[in-house]
Amino acid sequence: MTEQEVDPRFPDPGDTPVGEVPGPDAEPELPTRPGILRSILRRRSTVVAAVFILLLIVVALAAPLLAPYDPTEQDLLIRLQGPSGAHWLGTDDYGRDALSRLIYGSRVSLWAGLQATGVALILGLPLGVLAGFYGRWLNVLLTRIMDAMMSTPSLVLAITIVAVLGGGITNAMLAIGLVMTPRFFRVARAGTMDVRHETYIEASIALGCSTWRTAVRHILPNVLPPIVLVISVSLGTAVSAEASLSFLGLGVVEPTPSWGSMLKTASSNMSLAPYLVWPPGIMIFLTVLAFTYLGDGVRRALTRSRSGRQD
Amino acid sequence: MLRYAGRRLLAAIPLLFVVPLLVFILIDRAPGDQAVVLAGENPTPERIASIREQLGLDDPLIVRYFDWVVHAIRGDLGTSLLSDQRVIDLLLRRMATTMSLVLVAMVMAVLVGAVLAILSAMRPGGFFDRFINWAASVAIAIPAFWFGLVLASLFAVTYQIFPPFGYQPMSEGFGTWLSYLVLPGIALGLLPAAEVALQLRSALGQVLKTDYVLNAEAKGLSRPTIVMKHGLKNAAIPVITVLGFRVAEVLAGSVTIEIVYNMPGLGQLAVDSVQNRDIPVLLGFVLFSTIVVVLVNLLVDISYGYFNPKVRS
Amino acid sequence: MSLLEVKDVTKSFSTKRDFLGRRIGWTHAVKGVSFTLDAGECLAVVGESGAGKSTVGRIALRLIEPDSGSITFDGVDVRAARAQELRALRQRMQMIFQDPHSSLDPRMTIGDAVAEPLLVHTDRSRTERERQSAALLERVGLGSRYLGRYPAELSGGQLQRVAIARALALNPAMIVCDEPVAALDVSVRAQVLNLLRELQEDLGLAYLFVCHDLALVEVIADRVLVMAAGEVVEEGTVEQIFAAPQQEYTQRLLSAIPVPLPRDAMGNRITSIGERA
Amino acid sequence: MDLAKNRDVAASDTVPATAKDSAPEAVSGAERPTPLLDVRDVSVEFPTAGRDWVTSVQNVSFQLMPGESMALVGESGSGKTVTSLAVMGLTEATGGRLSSGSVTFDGNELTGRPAKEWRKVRGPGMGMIFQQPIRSLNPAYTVGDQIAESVRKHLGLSRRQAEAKSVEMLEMVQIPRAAERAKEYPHAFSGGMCQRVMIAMVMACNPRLLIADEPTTALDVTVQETILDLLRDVQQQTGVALLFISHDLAVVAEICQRVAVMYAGEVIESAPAVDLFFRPQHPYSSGLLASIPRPGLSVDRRLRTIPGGIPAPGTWPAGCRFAPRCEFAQSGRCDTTHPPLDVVSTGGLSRCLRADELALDGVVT
Repeated sequence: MTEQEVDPRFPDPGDTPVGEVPGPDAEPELPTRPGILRSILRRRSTVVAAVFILLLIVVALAAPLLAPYDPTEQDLLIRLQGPSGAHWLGTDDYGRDALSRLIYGSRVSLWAGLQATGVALILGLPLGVLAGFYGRWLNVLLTRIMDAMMSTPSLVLAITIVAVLGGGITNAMLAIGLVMTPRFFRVARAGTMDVRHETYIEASIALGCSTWRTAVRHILPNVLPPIVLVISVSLGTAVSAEASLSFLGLGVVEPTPSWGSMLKTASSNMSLAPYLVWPPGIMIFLTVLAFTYLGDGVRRALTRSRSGRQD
Repeated sequence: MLRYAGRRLLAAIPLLFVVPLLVFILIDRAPGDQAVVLAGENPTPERIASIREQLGLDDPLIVRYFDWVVHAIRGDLGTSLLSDQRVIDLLLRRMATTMSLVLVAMVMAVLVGAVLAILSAMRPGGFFDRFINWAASVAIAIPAFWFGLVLASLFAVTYQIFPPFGYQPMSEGFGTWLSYLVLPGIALGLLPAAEVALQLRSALGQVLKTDYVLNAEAKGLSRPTIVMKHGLKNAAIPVITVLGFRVAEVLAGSVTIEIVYNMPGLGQLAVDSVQNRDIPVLLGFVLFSTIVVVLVNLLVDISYGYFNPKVRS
Repeated sequence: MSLLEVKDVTKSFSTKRDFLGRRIGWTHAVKGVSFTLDAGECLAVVGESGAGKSTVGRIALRLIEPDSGSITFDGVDVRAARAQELRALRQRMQMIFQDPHSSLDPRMTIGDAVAEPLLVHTDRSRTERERQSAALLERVGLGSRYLGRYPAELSGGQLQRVAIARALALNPAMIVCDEPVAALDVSVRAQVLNLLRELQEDLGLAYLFVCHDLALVEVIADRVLVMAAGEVVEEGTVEQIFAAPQQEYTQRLLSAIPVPLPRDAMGNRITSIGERA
Repeated sequence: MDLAKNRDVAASDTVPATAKDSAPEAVSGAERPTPLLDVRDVSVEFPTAGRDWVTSVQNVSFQLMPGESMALVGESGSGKTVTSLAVMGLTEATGGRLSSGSVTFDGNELTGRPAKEWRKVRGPGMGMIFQQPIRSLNPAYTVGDQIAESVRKHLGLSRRQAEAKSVEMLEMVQIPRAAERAKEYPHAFSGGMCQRVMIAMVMACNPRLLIADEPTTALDVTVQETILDLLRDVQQQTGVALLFISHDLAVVAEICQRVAVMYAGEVIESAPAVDLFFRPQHPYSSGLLASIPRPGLSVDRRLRTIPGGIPAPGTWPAGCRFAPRCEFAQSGRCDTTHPPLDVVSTGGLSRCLRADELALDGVVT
């Protein structure tokens, strides 16, 4: 107590802080900081999305155990047969089992998403924080470069790279990752610049924190929630992009199954086997959607629990 | 204002040179002898030599690049390795198809997206607002080319409302032209439309919380006036920025849509050129894409001047 | 010798950039400002917005790099100090900011925030740091039960006390106070001002007190530096400035302070209740 | 009309304060002019992070006569701004809801009326200026446009007439080169100039009530002085009534005849300015007066303080809301009984149980 005159008639002035009348919510205990996981699991849409992604990963890993047929095994006697008890999703123009190809296709999609997003994250996040924190000419230079990269049609770049380096999914995904880098850069830079002007960053410099500590301890936690969202959206974009490339015949090499190449088959047999169009498309759609919802849920949870606010 | 536009144009021009340069570097770094790779299976030595000569593969990278630039500025983009036609002719012949498709898709995206966002913002948190928010975030997850396939199979194959495939130029009549573009346009425009709706709604949400909107309320202006006059002009800025970047993606998306609908556009040309390693055509396509992107971004920059008076001064 | 000696510092900023991002159109924020601050003394820097007073406070700590001029703190040339030396210097010169809600990291507990200077500058153990931050919080009139709280749970006045506790952690010789009470409510403002005053007397602190409100200055400052448009207009002791301001600008600032005396129908001030009849 | 309740609201300066509580019936409806603004028992709630609503203004009543100037004074969280927005019918627009009470303007009760009718009153009936003048102007339109917009809508002027009117209004608020400046955008104006533009914009529709929410708080002292002078001039020229919202009693003294002090969502004292400044009837008012720093008057260079802090909405104490901070509070009385806003010996209104027992310090002269 410094200058407060405590009226002895009042009960419990003992620890009454100067500057605040204790309200009903001013309990002396530490506020229970909701665990990140608990916080994430509070939203039903997030849980559903997470379960879907988990299942998808399990399916991808256990594809050989789950698939009823060899996805590349041709049987021209049963070409383009509709769904049946033996082939739940029917067969394609080489008589291959669509369900098995769908199951194996999840491997390509997830791996492609991971590669492209990984590249974009590893390049974009640090560069973004650097540009936002350091500012000046570095910021101008990096921003210019990233804007130019962002103006490059991603598929055009991927196509070019495939043209030059040959087919196969890895090169194409590196290209997609490169094109997605500016997204991470921009969000990281904007987040950094937002807090860069907050007084508490200046305060941390004023009390002698090293640049490294300021960046990692005070800036990065503020940049992460939006980055999580960008990661999830980018995973979706990459899955879509892989499908587009394989659809054009520029992605996976036949006969490797991928959702995109399955759609290619479907498109050339549209009048004979319209049922082939649905499963791969729906899988791409659900995967992209699940990534988005999961990312949004995690971002919300991070924003909530880290700031110590109840909301 | 003009000076401002000129400055922006000046700043954008380097992109036109840098992107092709990147392609040149990529080609240079590619494994194997380009000429052998490009000549395809069982090449004759003459064919290899002629490709080598045509691409100038014996010259150093920088010489080849400058050679290409000098020719490109004169409008000469070389000849296709596949068909021996001039690349510029190939591009020009197919440009109208692609541009029509992109135009229809973008116009639809902006109109539909903006209308939905404005209607949502009239009653924040209302049923329509929440529904549009949900629908748009779901729509974003739909892959465009698959959506195109589904639309084609439903409305062109099963119920033959629209012509299934191909393209007719505007000289065949506006209705005909449009009828070929409706389905691919919707397929290509769905994603940007959803994005415009979400972005503009969120930007409007921010703007409608500002003091000057409260002031507009205090002046007794009507809700539509507030949203349309005081909200829209300020909310448009972030949306237009995104739209500028989005054009590049729509252009890229047009490649798959053209394949789905079998439209004789640049996308098909590009895919053919890749499958046949027709480098001059590919370079032409890349240059064309870049020019479009640069022009669109220039438009975006100029429009800032209209929406944000601070930029002008 | 003075604790802090600022000599002829100048700093210009630019607001415009050309299309390559180069800065154009320079404006002077601070022009040829000199002053000294003795140990245990409070020097108020007053002026209106745009006077450059906040810039002066930050230049003193080299949070802003001046274009020219010299800064000496306790005999050490601050401008010549390298990053490592500067961090060491900053143990002895601290800062309190205007907006208490944004001067603390929202993701850090109050305890961690107060202990951060100890963590950065000393090798004390975790328990030792915790004990010390609890003591510091007590010192500024907050209980140790606030240790685990987050800034969002505290009021502006409480947060400003936390900021003061953090500034005190390393026993500084000088604290730059940048409008420390401007964002606080009237009834809380006086508490914080009195706390600052009391700490100064007990700990022999020197304050560089940046403030737009001349009325407050009389309560806290020993000397006053009046600034306008980046330059020092007048300097003097509190008594001189308030009793006999020399410059017209200072006089205007003083006369613009609203007086809490109501006016009658003619617009004349009423000075006692009797006058009303 | 319940005249006993009517007393709640200290009458304007013209009515001798002492005459009121003796015989309220003597002031008959015919002699007494209808108030321009009659705010009765207004309570406003805002949603919290959960689904609950928390009350931030409770049972606030006051009246304003035509041409009168009155201040609502309070610190953050006192509910003064929320009250002023409720008067403007902007509670919903700011996310809250009116949970009780009524607002009657010029004899017409507006509470519960459709938004359309409110919009007809806002502008020609009452206008408002805000704390952040720069942020209150739309950056995308010229200031002339923004003034013209109001008059075209409410006065039905043509585009050309509206333009002329906006220049005329800018001249009235003493902006030099008004015709040129009307064509400029808000970013070219300083804070003080923006506030002048705001005043011009509001006065362009000839409102009968001007609500000024902390109009000078964001401005420098020297600019504050000029804006206060301008407001006084405008009031003299047009006879507009002024509801002045402020945290600063010193500023209020410059411009208001009557003062209502708010604390924790309610009016705790209401009196003519002279009474409030020289013989406050609530310990909080007295404490606020004492914490105003004044050159040459601070004793031993210490400011008097009010201990403790302002309770946030939702955490208001049960008895007198000021009791935990009050040096005169009596336990068993002040902390259990929520005091009503009652007439006290000076004729003003106070929400202190001990008002008539205490001799509180007024402003030091």
